[in-house]
Amino acid sequence: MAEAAPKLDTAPLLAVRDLEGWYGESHVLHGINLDVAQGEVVTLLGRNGAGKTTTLKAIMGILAKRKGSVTLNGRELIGLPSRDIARAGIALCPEERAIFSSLSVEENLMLPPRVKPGGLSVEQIFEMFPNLKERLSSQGTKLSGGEQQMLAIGRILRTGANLLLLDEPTEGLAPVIVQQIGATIAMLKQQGFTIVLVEQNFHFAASVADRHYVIELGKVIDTIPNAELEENIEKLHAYLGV
Amino acid sequence: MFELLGIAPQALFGQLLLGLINGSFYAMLSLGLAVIFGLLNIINFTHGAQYMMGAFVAWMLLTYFGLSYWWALVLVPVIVGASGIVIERLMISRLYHLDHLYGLLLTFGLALIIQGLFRNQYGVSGMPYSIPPELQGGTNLGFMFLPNYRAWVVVASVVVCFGTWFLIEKTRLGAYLRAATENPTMVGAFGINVPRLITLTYGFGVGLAALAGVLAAPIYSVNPNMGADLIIIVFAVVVIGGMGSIMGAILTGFGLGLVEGLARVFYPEGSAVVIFVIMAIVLLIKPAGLFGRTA
Amino acid sequence: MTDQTMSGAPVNEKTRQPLRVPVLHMGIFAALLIFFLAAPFFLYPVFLMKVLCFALFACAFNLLLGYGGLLSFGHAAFFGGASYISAHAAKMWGFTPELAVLLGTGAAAVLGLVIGSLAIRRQGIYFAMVTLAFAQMVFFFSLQAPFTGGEDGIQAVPRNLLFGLFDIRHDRAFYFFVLAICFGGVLLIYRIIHSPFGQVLKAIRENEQRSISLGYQVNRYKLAVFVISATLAGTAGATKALVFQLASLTDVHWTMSGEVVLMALLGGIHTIFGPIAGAALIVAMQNYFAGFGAWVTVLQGAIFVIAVLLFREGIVGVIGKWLKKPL
Amino acid sequence: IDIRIGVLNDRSGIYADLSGEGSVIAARMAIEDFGAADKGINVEILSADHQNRPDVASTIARQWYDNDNVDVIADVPTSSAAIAVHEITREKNRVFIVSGAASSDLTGTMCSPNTAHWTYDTWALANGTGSAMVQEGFDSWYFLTADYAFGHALEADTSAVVEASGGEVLGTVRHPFPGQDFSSFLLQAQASGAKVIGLANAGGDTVNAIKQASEFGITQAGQALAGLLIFITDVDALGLNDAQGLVLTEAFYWDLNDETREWSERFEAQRGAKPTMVHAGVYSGVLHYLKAVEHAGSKDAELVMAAMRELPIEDPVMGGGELRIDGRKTHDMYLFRVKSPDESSGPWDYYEHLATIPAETAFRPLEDGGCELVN
Amino acid sequence: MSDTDVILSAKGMTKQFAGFMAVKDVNLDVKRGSIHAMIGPNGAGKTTCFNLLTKFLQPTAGSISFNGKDITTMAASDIARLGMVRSFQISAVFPKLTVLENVRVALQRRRGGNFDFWRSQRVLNQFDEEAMRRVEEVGLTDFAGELAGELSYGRKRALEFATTLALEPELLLLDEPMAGMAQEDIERISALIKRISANRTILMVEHNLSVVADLSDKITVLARGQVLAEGDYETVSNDPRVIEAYIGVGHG
Ligand SMILES: Nc1ncnc2c1ncn2[C@@H]1O[C@H](COP(=O)(O)OP(=O)(O)OP(=O)(O)O)[C@@H](O)[C@H]1O
Ligand SMILES: Nc1ncnc2c1ncn2[C@@H]1O[C@H](COP(=O)(O)OP(=O)(O)OP(=O)(O)O)[C@@H](O)[C@H]1O
Ligand SMILES: [Mg+2]
Ligand SMILES: [Mg+2]
Repeated sequence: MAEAAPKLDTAPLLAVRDLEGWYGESHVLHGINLDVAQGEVVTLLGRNGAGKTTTLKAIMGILAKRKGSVTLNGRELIGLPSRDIARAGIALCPEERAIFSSLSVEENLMLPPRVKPGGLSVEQIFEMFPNLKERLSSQGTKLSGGEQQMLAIGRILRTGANLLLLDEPTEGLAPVIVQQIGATIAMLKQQGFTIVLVEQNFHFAASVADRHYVIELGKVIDTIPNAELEENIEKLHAYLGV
Repeated sequence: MFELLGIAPQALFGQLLLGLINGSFYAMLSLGLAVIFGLLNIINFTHGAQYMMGAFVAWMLLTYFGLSYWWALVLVPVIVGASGIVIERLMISRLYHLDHLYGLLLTFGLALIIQGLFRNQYGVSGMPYSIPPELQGGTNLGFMFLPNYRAWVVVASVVVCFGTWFLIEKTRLGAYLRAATENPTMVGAFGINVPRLITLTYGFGVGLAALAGVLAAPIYSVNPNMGADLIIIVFAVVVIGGMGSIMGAILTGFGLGLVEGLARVFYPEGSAVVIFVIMAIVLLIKPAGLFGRTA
Repeated sequence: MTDQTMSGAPVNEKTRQPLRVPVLHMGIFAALLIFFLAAPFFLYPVFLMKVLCFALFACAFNLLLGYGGLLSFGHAAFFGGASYISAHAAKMWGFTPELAVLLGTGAAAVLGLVIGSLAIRRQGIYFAMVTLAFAQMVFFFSLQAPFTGGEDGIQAVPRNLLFGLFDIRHDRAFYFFVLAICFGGVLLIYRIIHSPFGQVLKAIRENEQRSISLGYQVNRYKLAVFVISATLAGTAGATKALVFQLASLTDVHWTMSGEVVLMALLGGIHTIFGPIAGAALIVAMQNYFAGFGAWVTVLQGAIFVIAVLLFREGIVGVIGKWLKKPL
Repeated sequence: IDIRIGVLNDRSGIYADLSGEGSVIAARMAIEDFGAADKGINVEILSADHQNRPDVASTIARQWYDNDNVDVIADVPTSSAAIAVHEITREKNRVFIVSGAASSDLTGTMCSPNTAHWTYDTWALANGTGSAMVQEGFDSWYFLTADYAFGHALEADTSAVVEASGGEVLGTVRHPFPGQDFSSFLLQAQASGAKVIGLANAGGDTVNAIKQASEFGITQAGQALAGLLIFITDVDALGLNDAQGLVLTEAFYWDLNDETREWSERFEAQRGAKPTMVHAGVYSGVLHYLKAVEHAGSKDAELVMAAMRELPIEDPVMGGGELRIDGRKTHDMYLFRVKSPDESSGPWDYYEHLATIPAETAFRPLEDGGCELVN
Repeated sequence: MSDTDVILSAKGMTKQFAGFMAVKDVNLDVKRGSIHAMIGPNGAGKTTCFNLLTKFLQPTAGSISFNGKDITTMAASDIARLGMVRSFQISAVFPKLTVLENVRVALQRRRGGNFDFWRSQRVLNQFDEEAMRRVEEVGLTDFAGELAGELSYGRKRALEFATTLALEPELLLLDEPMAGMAQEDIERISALIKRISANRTILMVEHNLSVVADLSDKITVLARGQVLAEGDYETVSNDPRVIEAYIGVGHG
């Protein structure tokens, strides 16, 4: 199974080894292995229920039962509560966005505490997402879906976390907004953020990622560098059942 | 002399003022209840018992340790709040993943236990607790004699209520709390210690009840049943205000105190039901309560 | 209990299996009936009658909670309200027992209709609070209304001739009258749960929005079950008033609403027989621990806490789990 | 003869202090003082808590009579509970000695040949406080009445006495029961300008009302407060600071004479507190009951009740008196004023004796009660 | 267009939430027998429109008619009785009822009142046969006795269709039936929708443009609560306003 983890030139920022995870009694992750280098964008692809979201949750420490190893810069994170993992510099933008309806847009944006130096300033965030600036005082969940997604991404950029876990940031969004988010991811990569992206929409994934992990039944079954995507497209279609 | 429905306006002012004073207690108790409900989604049936504990602990501090009212004002919310924290850690925290009704049932059981224990220990005749010397006496306002202590109760309650409102609605800490209510997992994933936050919130709500108990001790009979009947009225206040709405609880608390005050003058027999009648009307017209958000 | 002839219908293995459960239930009902028929000859009949009345009350309450998904914290209003009406009718108007019970039951139905039509507009905790508030209004009314005797209640309620013919003043004779009412009531509740109406209720409890989208007028069903529950709670209260020859404020006080919740919870709210067991236990406890004074409340509170924390399925629920059969 | 006495009262609620375990002690003292063992009468005491609930009281009473062969039930505070026991006692033909309950209906419209109402009743309290205060010049009254049957009865009884004694009733305000805050009602009472504010309520309501009257300076401003149903335990709970000046009627006070002091000391040694009039009544009632059993040589309810009426009543605690045909037991009643903290010499030194109401006039005249046993 | 052609029609439909216009003066005509799609950017008011049409929300202004009958002020449950049934975005089954019972709940509605609490539920056995047929239709025969809550997502979806179809609705409203589905499921459900559309009308909200292109006869594009464009896929997808507001320049 270790063969699924590719050799990287430098020591990986995030290394996941034999990660297993459960929901109550049901065993969902069966040994995930990932390596992500500083400044990379990798995606996790896979069918519904393959365990992509669960992988991100397990890394973030919000899956109640998990085992294996997750290291960030060599520091073991498994066993820590999620608040300590957050403080180590990882941030999750969840599938359902989790915008708080009892908080204003501004409060939502300012909610996550700074965990490290080096986060973006509020000004920089507004530059990236001008829509947010106009709607600062309105209720968080009154924003449109796309704006909520921007808010969800924006608020974790402030914290200084440099490893971002983005779970289907394009789901349910209008195509026009999907393009906007693609541009944002490219910009973040430029600024030195490391990103793990879960996607259904693999056209989109291809346009932003360096590398793709394919997950099936809770295991990584293949790794495809973006550069070699063309050659592997048939294989990928088979994996995804397209 | 100008009379309104047979009542001199001066007397009416007096009665309104008294209503406001009672409203202070409603406001403070329903505030604590609303804080706990709003942030933990638990209907805290133990609230009345905790109010009673507040008064009793004040009495104990005085009787066993000779600590005065002013000490009680500071210490009691902390002590009773701490007992609330223990309850939250040991029991309530196990119920968050269940239907909220279980929280209601658990706290109902706890209220029975606490009240029963105090009854066994101290009987029900009540304990004497005097107004602190600094606040004895009163001021003649022309239309009524206002005991200094009652004036103090209103001031203290207004300060506490609006302080709490500010804390929850306007500060960063409050934002954490509100966010944690909606989605504790996510807030934890931002690096915040949510269980501690929730525990402290419960402690805080209980502390508010205890503080109301201390304020009540010098003017109401300090006995194990003092909270049992009040709690139902306070529930009604919270329902009218809109459950979970902090401002709703405060304003409705004071407002209903006033309404009840009027009822005591014009229709004293009905003054106990007037709150429930208002509740029925409000629910007919605005099912979510006066200040509640519709789900 | 055999499968009705459904000519040619493809009956799946799995759909046939639950048919055995009714047989089990009928067996339990029969056993209960035999027990209660024999019991007055070796147990104190007044105690047994109290158990029966509360068993019906708890079952009626649980019809709403366990099968309608609605926690009422104001069921004392129906129980107590009906007990006042039937006591008054028997004492002041000389109603025969069956008419007095009927009148109390009817009054509870009307009260249930009034309170229910307001309360069902809200759900969950809100519903509980609203029913509590209305029950509180009924309490204050009972305290002040001239015919209820305030604190004293209506005392020395006579047990008139049954149907104007039979003398049932003696406890043991009266017992069989009470047994008939309460047992009949519980059987009716059982039938309601397993009726087409019960099936719709179950669907509503499971997914209200979906039921609406299928065209069910959800609020009417909720109101109907509320009224039925209130009505049968009223039957229990009206009967109890004749048993103890007394209607008092205790029966309308909110602690009575709490007590019936405790009975259902302790026995198991998703069971048929749980409330009966819960009622029997609580009544026995109150009777035999009466000497412990305030410790009775402490004990009740402790049972509440333990039931919520450790066995939410209740006694019968736990047994049912062992047997892998719904009880 | 084997006798079983059931002491049924409030062990945990509002009347636990004034009856409760103390009544059991008082009953036991009566048995010892009577010397039952020496006289071949074997007496056993049962006790239970009725939680001030008529339904509980009736359940226990039935069970005692049906299953436990109890011959006499004693005490039973709370009128509703007492009425329940009263009815069942009549039905089962046993004996009921009421000490704790107040309702004068027990010997009026509801009277029964099986019940002896021993210590006090609403009429006696109203009469004692009402007439004595009017005689002292407190002739205009305003009532604070608990809004339920009991409060109304107390108010009606007292108004009648006040008016009969030449005073006048200026008004009344009915407060919800139970109440918490009475200040609004007190202000209405104050505004009426009446000389006396009569508290036609009981228990926690009375205590709260008195506490708040003191807070609003009502007594300092010259109005008097009259408690129509208040016991020494309530005064103890309030503290003299708040209770001072209150006028009330009782059937017993520990510090009346040497005999009461001696008895009370014995009681206090077991109970840890001075006895109330309810305790005294239980003692006196049980003692007299045992004398009657001895006299009749039987525990048959009819014979014993007859003997109780026939024998003169005399004991060190409540003095002399008689048991009337309607079930009313008569004795002297006393009017007291609560001392100020300065006047009191220590714990339980609470009352200043104002007047004694002789047994003949202390209770409702036989013919006024509407009891059908009186012909 | 004649009335018989239009099964559902909304005129000037408007919904205002506390000062915010979610749906503004929308006119909509759904042709009988067609598959009509509603698309639009997030927050355009699509779900709100659905809620208005099925009376889960009350419009602030405007009128709605179904089969020529004004239903503007009717209750949600009555709408379903008229033959206009909606599905929900998240699995809307009765989790603690078996698959067969789920379908039976829909069939049972034909009995009328169903308030007969004194009757045994065995009277419902009359529906078993038909329910079984419905279950078979969506390929769930093997699961008929299973609790619905224990089914996988795709099968829950299928069950929901079976339940909905049991009511034999004339008009079916589907809210994002493909949301969160993987490619293979999308194809299966598309086929199912196509099959059931044979003799009824379907109105659906969907973000997946290829599904929309594949299935729909007509498309209404909503933006900011208003109708932006209307027509077949060809027309709509080439409309520059739609491209700007919804599709984006980089698409396909
Ligand atoms: N809360 C839960 N409880 C139990 N099982 C769950 C839960 N959440 C997910 N699962 C199961 O875990 C498996 C993996 O789910 P996960 O959400 O990680 O899939 P995914 O790859 O993110 O799929 P999707 O593309 O649908 O988001 C699935 O089989 C799913 O049914
Ligand atoms: N109950 C409500 N109160 C206030 N505003 C609401 C309410 N429901 C919806 N809205 C607002 O109405 C607008 C339209 O919402 P709607 O859910 O109809 O959008 P949609 O077109 O379905 O979007 P999406 O494609 O993201 O699901 C949004 O801006 C939303 O915030
Ligand atoms: Mg996922
Ligand atoms: Mg939508």
